[in-house]
Amino acid sequence: MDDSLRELYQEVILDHSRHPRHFGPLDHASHTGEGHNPLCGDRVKIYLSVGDDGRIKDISFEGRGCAISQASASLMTDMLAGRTVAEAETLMGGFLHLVKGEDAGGLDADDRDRLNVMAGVSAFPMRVKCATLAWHTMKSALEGGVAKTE
Amino acid sequence: MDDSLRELYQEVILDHSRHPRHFGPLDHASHTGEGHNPLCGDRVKIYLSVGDDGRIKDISFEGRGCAISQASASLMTDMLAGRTVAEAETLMGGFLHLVKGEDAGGLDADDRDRLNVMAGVSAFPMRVKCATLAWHTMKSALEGGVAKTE
Amino acid sequence: MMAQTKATSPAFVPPRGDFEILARPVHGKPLAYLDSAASAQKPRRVLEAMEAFATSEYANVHRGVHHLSAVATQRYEEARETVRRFLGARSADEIVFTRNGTEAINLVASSWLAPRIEPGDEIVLTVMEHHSNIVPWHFLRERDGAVLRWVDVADDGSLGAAAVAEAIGPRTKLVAVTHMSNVLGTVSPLKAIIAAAHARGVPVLVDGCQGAVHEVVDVRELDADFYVITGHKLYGPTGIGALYAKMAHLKAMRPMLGGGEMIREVTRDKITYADPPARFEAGTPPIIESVGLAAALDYITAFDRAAVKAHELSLLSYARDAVRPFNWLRLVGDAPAKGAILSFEAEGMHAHDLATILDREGVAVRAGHHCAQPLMDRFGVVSTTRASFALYSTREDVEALVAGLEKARKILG
Amino acid sequence: MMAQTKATSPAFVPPRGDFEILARPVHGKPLAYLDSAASAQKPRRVLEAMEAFATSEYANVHRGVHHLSAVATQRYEEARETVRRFLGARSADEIVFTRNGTEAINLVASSWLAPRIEPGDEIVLTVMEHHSNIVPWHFLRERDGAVLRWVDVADDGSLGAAAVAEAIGPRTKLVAVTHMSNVLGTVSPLKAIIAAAHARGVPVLVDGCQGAVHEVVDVRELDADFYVITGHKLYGPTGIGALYAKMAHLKAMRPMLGGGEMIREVTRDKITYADPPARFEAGTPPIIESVGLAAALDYITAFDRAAVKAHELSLLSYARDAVRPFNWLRLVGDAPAKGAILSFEAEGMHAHDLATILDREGVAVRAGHHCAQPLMDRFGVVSTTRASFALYSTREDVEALVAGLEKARKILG
Ligand SMILES: Cc1ncc(COP(=O)(O)O)c(C=O)c1O
Ligand SMILES: Cc1ncc(COP(=O)(O)O)c(C=O)c1O
Repeated sequence: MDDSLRELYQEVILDHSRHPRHFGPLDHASHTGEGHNPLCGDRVKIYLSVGDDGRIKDISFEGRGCAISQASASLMTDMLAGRTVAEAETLMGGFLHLVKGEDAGGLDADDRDRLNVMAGVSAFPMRVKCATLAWHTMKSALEGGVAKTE
Repeated sequence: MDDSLRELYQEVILDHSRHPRHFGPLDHASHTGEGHNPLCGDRVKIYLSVGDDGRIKDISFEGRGCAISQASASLMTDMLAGRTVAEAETLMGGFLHLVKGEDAGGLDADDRDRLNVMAGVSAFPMRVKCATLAWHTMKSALEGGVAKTE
Repeated sequence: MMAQTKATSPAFVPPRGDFEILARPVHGKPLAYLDSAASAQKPRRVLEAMEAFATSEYANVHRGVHHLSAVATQRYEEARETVRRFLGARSADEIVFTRNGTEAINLVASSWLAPRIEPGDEIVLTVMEHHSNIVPWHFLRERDGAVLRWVDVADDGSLGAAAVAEAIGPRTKLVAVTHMSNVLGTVSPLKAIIAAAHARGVPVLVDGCQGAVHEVVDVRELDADFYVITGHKLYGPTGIGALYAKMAHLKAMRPMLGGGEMIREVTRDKITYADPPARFEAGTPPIIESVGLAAALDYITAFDRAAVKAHELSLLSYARDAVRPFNWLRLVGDAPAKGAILSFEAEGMHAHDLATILDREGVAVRAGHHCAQPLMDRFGVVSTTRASFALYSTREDVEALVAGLEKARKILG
Repeated sequence: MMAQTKATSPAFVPPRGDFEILARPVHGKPLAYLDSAASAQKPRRVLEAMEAFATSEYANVHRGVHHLSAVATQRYEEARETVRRFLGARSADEIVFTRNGTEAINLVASSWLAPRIEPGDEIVLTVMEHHSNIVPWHFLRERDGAVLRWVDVADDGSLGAAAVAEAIGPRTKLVAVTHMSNVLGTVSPLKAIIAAAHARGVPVLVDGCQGAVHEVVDVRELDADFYVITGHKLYGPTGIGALYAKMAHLKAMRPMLGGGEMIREVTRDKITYADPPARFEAGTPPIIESVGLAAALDYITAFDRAAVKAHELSLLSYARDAVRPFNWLRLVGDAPAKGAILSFEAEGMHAHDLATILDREGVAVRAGHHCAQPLMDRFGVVSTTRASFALYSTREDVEALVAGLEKARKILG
């Protein structure tokens, strides 16, 4: 099998997509956002509960979509719980670089390693949007309270 | 000079276009028609006075346009005065064949000779409409009383 | 299954050599281009016709007296005649060139139907329409108060003429129906639909963007009021489509776009319009593309079209048989009257993941909603994977698809 | 005059070899193609770019996951970026591909202006506009009660910014002005016009179908709200044009055509639209043509554009000098700010007769109203004869024209 395919659909990704973490709605979310990829019809909804200290107390997602978009959402929620909003944005910046095959600079080694399972997407330009959907939606949720993005 | 050009712009044509016969409006016209070639903006107006016997008592035209359209209108009015409406239609049929380079069949020799001065148009497909404008206008005048054509 | 490849000598030999692109490997694998329903590849002679025209006969059309302009005008009008012949229209004046099939449908919606819509008037359409045959009617709903009446298809994707007829009511102003679904492959019973609509005095627009590729069309025999084609699916260039409409309809239509070519006279305060088809062709038309489209139609009609269709359908049934053992695969659309399109859902595999894996095997399929969201809703799916066949498709293409599906199942399943 | 031919070594050498068609005789004479304002010929590399794309990278765009679709999408979006760069726009998302320049103007008229027009609102335009920048506004007059306010040009064809500014009133909703007249050659004082309009809060649409061919455009420096180009006059293919619009305007525009690609979501009862530019590109776009247009813009910008312009203007002045002794010839349009277009009336010679005779000498000129009837009325003529110059034009072309005029005078004069 093609190496880039193997990297794209590595076990961690498939596991996230088959058994998504933090799946389902969140009661008492302080922020929600909806994302939609009009090309494939995929959707994701992000729920966030942000404390007064600017820390993400809880985060979850709902949606349907391809393995990449589901795994990305699952991974993201897994990594963001407990972080500050500022940290979330830094992570997102790094992630966006990573999936475009650029250097993820500025992330600490552990975060980089965890995000790195998605790096295989960079060999599949048509799939980058699948990987970033959840992140963009998370960002617009934080910015707009309730937002729509694509 | 190119032979087909010489034939197109032969003396008779230029003379008709410079000194058009039957030019000007007709009082008491029984039929009038207006023709317009949207490609070049040329226009022609045909006046006919048709008697109860179906004979064209008088005919005239007004308009502005290229040498071909003016000469054709002038020649037409010259030839139609005194004819019956049925004869006019036969002449027109022959003329339409002639300018497309087809056999004018069914015309008598004298008419064919007179119309033949316009035959050179057949070598210039883009100019056929110039030659036929007056005739189509005459026809629509006869059919519609007052008509517009192009 | 692989053993069947050389089974019988086919009646129709796919003219692979005419399509250079098909011989180019993708990701190091032979290309199995199974996305012709999205857009067909172009045979060499279409490209050559355009190039020859551009290098020896090109000029703008209609407005010029000089030689090149006369020749270009002649070629453009010959192309119109070629389309007329292809569709069986009465007169070339009933053919309007557009930018694609979508524009042709919009032209009918905005220039013919919009001025005739009173709030509450109805447009009948089917759930299997492409967005291009949905959105223009939604505009009339949004802007003019039209009501959309949707006709369902059966679970196998069949469309019944009776279902369409039933949807037609006293306020129906138009029936808009596809000749062939770009997802299900379903071929509509056009004659019966048109007869039923006409019996109620309702005109019918046929979206032939897919249908005209695979079926022989005769708009007069069908008695279609409007029939739409798009160049790029007919092995022709992008940038061109065409609307056939009965002359009486065209005469009753106001222009949609204003500009050069479509006027009779313009003054500061007044404007009059040219007769059809010029009235609907504002500005410089797709001249080079018209030459390419004519070459494409000549290319298609030079084949025995029944043999082409049989060839395509034989690939469809070859594929259908091959995937039958895959109990994790569900076909979407399996109507008896069906063209060479295979859409399916694969359990546990999202269409995009599947298409990505297939692509690495050189197999080009389409994944998504195929611009047919209402149909996706109807079948309760978000997207499907679609393989579509053309005259150049082969059994090897099908085999690559099937092998790719098995691989994908291993990776994702 | 003929002696001047080899006078000085020109700064710019017309790349005749790139244009095969120019070497083909017409009626046995060398072709002097002086009709580039109607449509330019296409250099070899434009045709090659399209052919290479069609034979190795073609598929439909946007909707596909597979390799060819990804490559085709990339090429299409690269073309958009090339247009952005050519026009100096901020973002490629401000570029909408259309079927030609005419459609681009109609898009602004129907999607931006129409919903903003109250009866009595005014649109300011000049008498030298092409029908494509007149008829769309006439539609708004006919359908929405807009009032057209016409700005005259001076007798030499000059357009004064002050005259435009004066026509702008409290009810003016848009100024529509050509960058360069296709009949007079007049180049409009765009910066002053746009500044004056903006001072009154009025947006400006610039018809750059001619202007962008000969002038370097920077829409940000001009601060144009809308700027329109058409592919075939820019040495590119037919079937494609483009609208530049400020993003704020695009965002405020409803779609004109509905179909595939331009939607976000479609259900049976509801529809939402994609963001610009997709919102305005319904159906399969001119994909192959976009590649050709990008190649054409690359071709143009690879030259020293100032040198090209100087070359074209030197031909204009060469021609002007050569016809000066012909007292039977009257130039129409002789403004100080003028591009390489020579329009004239010849005493006793109708433009069509003249063009026919010139054609037999191999000289291709345009005769007629040039889709500018209000301008014809303004100058009291029915039609003019027009010679227009391009980067491939030569002094020999001018000499053939002049000799042809002398012949025509002998035949008709
Ligand atoms: C000034 C001007 N505007 C607009 C147009 C229309 O361009 P197109 O016919 O390509 O739409 C033309 C060309 O005919 C033109 O010269
Ligand atoms: C059934 C059907 N109708 C209409 C269209 C629209 O054609 P185009 O995108 O060429 O306008 C398509 C193709 O996408 C189609 O498959």
